[in-house]
Amino acid sequence: MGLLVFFISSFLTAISVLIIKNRTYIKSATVIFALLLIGFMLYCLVNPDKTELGWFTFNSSGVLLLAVLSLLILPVIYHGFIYTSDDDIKRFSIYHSALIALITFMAGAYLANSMTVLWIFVEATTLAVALLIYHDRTEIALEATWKYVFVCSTGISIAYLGILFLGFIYGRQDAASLSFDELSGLINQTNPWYLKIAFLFVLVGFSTKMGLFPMHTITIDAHSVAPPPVSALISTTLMNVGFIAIFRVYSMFASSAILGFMNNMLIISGILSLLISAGYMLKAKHLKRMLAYSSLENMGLVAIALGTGGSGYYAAFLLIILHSLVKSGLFFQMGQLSRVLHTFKLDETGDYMKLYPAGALVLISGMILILAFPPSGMFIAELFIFKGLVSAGNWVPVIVTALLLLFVIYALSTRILHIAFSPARNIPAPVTPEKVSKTETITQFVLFAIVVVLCFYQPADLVEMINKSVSLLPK
Amino acid sequence: MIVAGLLSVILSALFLPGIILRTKSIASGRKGPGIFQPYRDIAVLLKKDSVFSKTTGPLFRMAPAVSLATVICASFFIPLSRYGALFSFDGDFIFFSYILASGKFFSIIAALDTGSSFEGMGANREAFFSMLIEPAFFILMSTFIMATGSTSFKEIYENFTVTGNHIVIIFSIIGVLVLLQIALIETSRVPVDDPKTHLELTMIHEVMILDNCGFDKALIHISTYLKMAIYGLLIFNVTVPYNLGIIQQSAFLVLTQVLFAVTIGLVESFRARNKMNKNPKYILTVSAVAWIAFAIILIMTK
Amino acid sequence: MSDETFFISGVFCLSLLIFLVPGQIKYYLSLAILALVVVVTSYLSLNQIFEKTAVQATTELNIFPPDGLKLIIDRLSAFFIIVVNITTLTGLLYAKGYLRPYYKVKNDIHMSVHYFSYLLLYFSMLLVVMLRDGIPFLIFWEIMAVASFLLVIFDAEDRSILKSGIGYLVQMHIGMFFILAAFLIVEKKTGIMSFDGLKNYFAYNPDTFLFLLFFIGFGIKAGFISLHTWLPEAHPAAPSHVSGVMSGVMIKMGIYGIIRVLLYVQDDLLTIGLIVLAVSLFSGLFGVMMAIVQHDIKRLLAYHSIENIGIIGIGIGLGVIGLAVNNQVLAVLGFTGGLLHVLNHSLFKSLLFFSAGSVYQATHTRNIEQLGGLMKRMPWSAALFLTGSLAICGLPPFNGFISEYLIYIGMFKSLPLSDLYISLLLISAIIGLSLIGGLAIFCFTKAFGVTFLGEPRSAKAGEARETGMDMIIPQLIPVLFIVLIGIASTFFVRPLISVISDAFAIAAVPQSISASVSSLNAISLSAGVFVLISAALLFYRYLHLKNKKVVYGPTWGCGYRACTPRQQYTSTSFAYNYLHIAKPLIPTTKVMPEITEEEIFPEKRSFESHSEDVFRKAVADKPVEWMWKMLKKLAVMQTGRIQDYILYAFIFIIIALILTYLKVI
Amino acid sequence: MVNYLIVLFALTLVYFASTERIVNYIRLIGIQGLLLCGIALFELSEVNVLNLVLIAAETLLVKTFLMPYLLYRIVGNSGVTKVHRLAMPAFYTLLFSIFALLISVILADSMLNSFVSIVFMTTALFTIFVGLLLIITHRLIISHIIGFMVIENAVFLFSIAAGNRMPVLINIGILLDIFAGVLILGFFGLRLKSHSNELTKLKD
Repeated sequence: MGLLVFFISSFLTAISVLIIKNRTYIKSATVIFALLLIGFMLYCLVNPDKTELGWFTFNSSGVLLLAVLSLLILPVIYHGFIYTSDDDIKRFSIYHSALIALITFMAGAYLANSMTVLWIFVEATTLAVALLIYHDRTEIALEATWKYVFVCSTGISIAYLGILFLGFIYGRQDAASLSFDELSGLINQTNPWYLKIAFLFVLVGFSTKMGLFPMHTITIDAHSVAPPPVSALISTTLMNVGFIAIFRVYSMFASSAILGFMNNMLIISGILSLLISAGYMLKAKHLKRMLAYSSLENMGLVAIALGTGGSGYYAAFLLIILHSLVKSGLFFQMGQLSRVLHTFKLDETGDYMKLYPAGALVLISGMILILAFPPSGMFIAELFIFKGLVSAGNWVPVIVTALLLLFVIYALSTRILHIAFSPARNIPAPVTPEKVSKTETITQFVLFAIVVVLCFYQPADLVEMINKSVSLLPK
Repeated sequence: MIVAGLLSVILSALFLPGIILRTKSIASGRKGPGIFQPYRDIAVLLKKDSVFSKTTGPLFRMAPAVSLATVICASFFIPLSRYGALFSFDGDFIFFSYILASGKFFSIIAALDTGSSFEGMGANREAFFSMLIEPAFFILMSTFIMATGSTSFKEIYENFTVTGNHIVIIFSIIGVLVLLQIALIETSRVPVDDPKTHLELTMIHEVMILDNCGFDKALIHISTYLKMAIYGLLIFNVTVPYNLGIIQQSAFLVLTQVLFAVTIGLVESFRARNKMNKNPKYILTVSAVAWIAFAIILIMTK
Repeated sequence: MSDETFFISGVFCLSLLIFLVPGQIKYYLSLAILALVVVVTSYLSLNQIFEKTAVQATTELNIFPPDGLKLIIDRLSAFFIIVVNITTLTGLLYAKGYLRPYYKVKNDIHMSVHYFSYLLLYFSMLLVVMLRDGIPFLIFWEIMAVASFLLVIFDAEDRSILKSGIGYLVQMHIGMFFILAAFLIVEKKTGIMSFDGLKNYFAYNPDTFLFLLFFIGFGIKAGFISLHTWLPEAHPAAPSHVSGVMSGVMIKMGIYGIIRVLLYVQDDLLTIGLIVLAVSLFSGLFGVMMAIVQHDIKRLLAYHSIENIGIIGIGIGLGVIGLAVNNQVLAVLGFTGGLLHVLNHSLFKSLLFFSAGSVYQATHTRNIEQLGGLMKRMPWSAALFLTGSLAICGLPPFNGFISEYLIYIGMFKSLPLSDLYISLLLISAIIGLSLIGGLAIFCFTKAFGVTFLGEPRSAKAGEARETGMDMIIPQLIPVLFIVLIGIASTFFVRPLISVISDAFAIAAVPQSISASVSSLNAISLSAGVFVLISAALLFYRYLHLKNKKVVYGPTWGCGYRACTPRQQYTSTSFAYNYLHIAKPLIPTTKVMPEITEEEIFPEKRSFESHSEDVFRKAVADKPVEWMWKMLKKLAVMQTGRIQDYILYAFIFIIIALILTYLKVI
Repeated sequence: MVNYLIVLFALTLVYFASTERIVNYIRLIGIQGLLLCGIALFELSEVNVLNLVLIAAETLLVKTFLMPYLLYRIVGNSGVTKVHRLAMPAFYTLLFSIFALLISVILADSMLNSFVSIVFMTTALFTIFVGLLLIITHRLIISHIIGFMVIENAVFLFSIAAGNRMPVLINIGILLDIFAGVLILGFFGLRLKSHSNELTKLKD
């Protein structure tokens, strides 16, 4: 019942925001929608594993990612207001309606319990995000949107093929959709080669959304062009949608014979995305593209975590949650940085500590947290990944991942510290930095504080929720 | 009879420089001055006023006194064969060599304080060569320890004389040889450094004390003579036969010290100074000889 | 909430307050917090060493009781806590004067980040020493690296400091990976991820491989020879009070880790002892040989830390060999010498870095070729640097000699007792240690002489003024301890022997050890006598020269009237003849444009020579450059054309299908 | 009867690889829509009538008439007739499509599952690979859209195979057309020039 209310009210707000062209109304409607989402999330928390409207169950993995989304929604909206404050009313309303639509579709994707419903919501998010990426109406934004929509649709149709393969196994008349629990029962009689192809298509298809190796390229472009709050959403919650899709299929096939194949594929694509992100970070020249590559690197780590099994599953979820918090904090900071330095090009930026010290402090602490140095919980996640890899005894991924992580640390810290401390190399035109108030960094510090606390003290119910969502996977 | 070691050091310090001077002048056909001529020079120096360079600071004035103190302190550890030294404890030769090293440290800094390139050159050579000679002394001491099983000067020389078998003879010869070389290098005599040269570029120790005058120069001379006496006494302890009473031993002491002084004088008269870049090789040979001694004892006893 | 949890969380919130407090008050707040924690932890550790006589007794504190941090202080960690407390307190006291000129340049947040990370470094060092189980240990081990990284890049406006800081961070991370891998292997075999798990791991599995992993991990932090590449970069870059604390104390955490692992090693001790001894001998020799050719005073001191780590390693290696051939004398004396050198080195190295810092603040240059004649202008800093260099060379009246003496006497006493191979080991250690002593004297006479004595070689050195008293007085604390350990060494050595016997469970302290302890009294006596004699001589000299006429003139220049300060011996010339024999190990390149024949009036020429570190090039620079190039070549996927993006997916599917078809994946 | 239609469908795919004029592409897309409608009508016997009517309407109206009409309009106002000369010469694309047929035959045979007839499986896989090849080997955006439509037809063909038992899948297949529509509208709305190949500024 709660889900129906949520969908209808979000649909209405989206339409009303589009039609009523008055700024204060749109702002208040979006804020109300945010509170609605948080209320809905609490509703899901209250009654776990309840199936509503047939195709949606509140299982713990979905609700966990929904909790992350509801945690991020208020800062996204707040920074969205600041970013779009000087836009004309038409673009303002399109921006906010697309934002509401995107968030609802993501919530739907998290909670879907059948592959087809999940696929529909993923397709819907692509359309919603396309509008948001094109917000700036510049030539490059157009190119990025076109590429994003085109490659995402091709990717999703490949993913749909994988789903069709599942459909064939299913073969019974009455079931309206492929819900996971019935499917997993049937899985293990079919011949494994067939399942491998199905998983391969799903992995390649959804890698566009999750930003994993084969089709990660367009998410990089989307990040560097979209407005900061939107790229915060893309690089965190949208990638979680891709993760949840692959995770659903993975957990379905986990009991079948192809578990080894799936682990190897995930580790290979994880290591390849680490390799690509390390290579590009070493020669990155644009700050937001560098952050996008760091998301690619973290998603590679998540894939390796999923592929290691054992303590890796717990690490995958922990890494996903913490990465969403830290990366969105950093992207909010990009908004303020563009207003102070007016450019993202690395050799034109510098002396950030002198111009805007609070922002520089956010940048440095964000760097320390994203690179998984201990005060950040991601260190625990990486520790569990290595623990899984070592107990599984495959040493090659351990050495390769450690090596690539070192290069990533070197590249990211040189560039971010260059921006914070050393003077800019060549400033094309002396531009007066806009005075940004310190209060804007509060959201980022709150998010970073959560990540630091999670490093030392994991609350019992969070741990229990993660364990529940990985309970059906083999130990 | 604890003071015996110290007394013998002072006594030999009084005679050694004079005898060396006398042997050198006789070898070169001159009659040579009295035995106590060096000390008469010191007396003259003590009466003189002092001239200091503007660039030198308080350290330059303090260094000669401290280096003399180190040598005096080092002489407390030297035993007269069986009759004990003033201080003796396990590993006192470590304290002995490190206290001499701190004396060198102060003299080197004092040389650098004057700011003249000659003194800098002397300081550099002194530091470099004393660094190379350090291992030789320690290897020699470890051979004695392997032979006698105890780790302080007094006990080494007590047990040393007692064994009296053929091993002891080998070690006393090698000991004399190595200690003689170390003495020549430490007191900056001919093979490594020539006290009588006038060309600052070739000096090592002499050039470091160019700028000292009067009282300080006297202190430095006294400390060199004392250091020579210390090494003389070490050589004596190695060679003395074990069954002699106190009187025979003191006579034997006088004999060895005179012989030691004469050898230094003869070496200085008939041997030229090494070329400066040949010195490191020469000093390393001393350590090599000590190392051979250690190898022998190792094979014999183990 | 138990009082420990209340204390720790209270201290942490207080240190967070630094960000909100303006200007100079930040300093006083952090000083108050630091002093509070120093008092509490020193009380705990002192009572652990002296009162707790029961064997293997430990004080336990647990923070956030149910499953929070479990801190265990046994005698070994108590000793290291005291070492950490002394130097960090002096560092912060010294920082008051050193950081004053920075208040004008740096803004508020930058200063609070600096003070906060200083406190964070201090807390993490304490916790690293007290923690036993794996994950919290690794967390605080890395927080220590991050905090020291933030301190190193304090004046990050200069790009080279940023570069060496980041290089430092990456190498610390490599060290952490080694320790993590070692812990994970232990956890895989025994199920417990902590130091106690080591006990039953070593019982059933071969020890050397796992010890090697730990040794490399901790060795990178300690700075053993081929793992030292970060040390000569990070220390000169850091502000002096930080580099004093880092090289004085933070390096010792690596030594603490190695000793902690050694406690649990049961079999093939001999090979482990051999490895530790060989590596430390080589780091000692190579460290001091590299230190001699340095021009930058802080790089010289950094390389010298490698040498002293080598001496500590020699002590530990001998201790392990003693345990292996159960020669109690060698074991106890070796470990005690090593541990005492840990305390000594933290004292005189931080003293040297602080006085070098005051020289830097007065002259704004660290290149000793441009300094000289500072003794007359900065008498206090010169005196402090002199005491530091006397102590570091191990010369008698000071503490350096005591720890070297203990290591020496351990070796000499066990020479006659041990068999052929052990004696060969011992004699090589003796030769190595004596060479290190000689080289140290060579290096520090050069450093002190060229920097403080003679004429000032540049205008900067000419106008140097003595730093304020608030920088001199904190440096007197280490001087006090140096003299105290030098003179009254038994008060420090006896508790250390109890620390060792408690840690390594060597029950009966044999008679020959108590003999060498009594010889320590004799050493103090003779050191006192030496001081008395020199005082008497100086007094007599004063009396003697009182009524004599004193004339001042120029230094003797063989009659050459126009002597200039440039004719003085510089550090390159001082190390010139040494370089001839050290040529293979230290390649020096000379840059001197030679004069061609047709140049009748050759114009002004300059000569400069610099030597690089063979190990840095082999271990760090070459592999990193190769991988860097290879990675850059790989990054070609972002071509901007849509068809390429689809091509990657197509190829990925095809290859995956083929591989699965051939059963490869 | 269905097998003949599918073979015809495969034939149109081969022509895709061999032509160079965009007009032929558009005509082939129309024919494929028609064939799909035929296959759907013959294959889906058990599906209820309303669903069948919807599918027929969709394939006939949208795929055979609306989409080609829109594509003609785009080609008309942008004036591009031949495929960009830099695209891979037709000879090689033909070779690749033959190779793609070989792979899809081996793949379909190795899957040996009893749910889908072998003919459906091979042609569907063949269409996917040809669709991907169309996108990979051409530089023009218009040919990218056509490649995407071919993939969409392949997906539709697959869903027909599963249609008897799972009619829902077909309706979802149709959803994909919305994407194609969006792409084309995007084309019109944002005044993208079809011959523009300078969509390559965003690169590292």
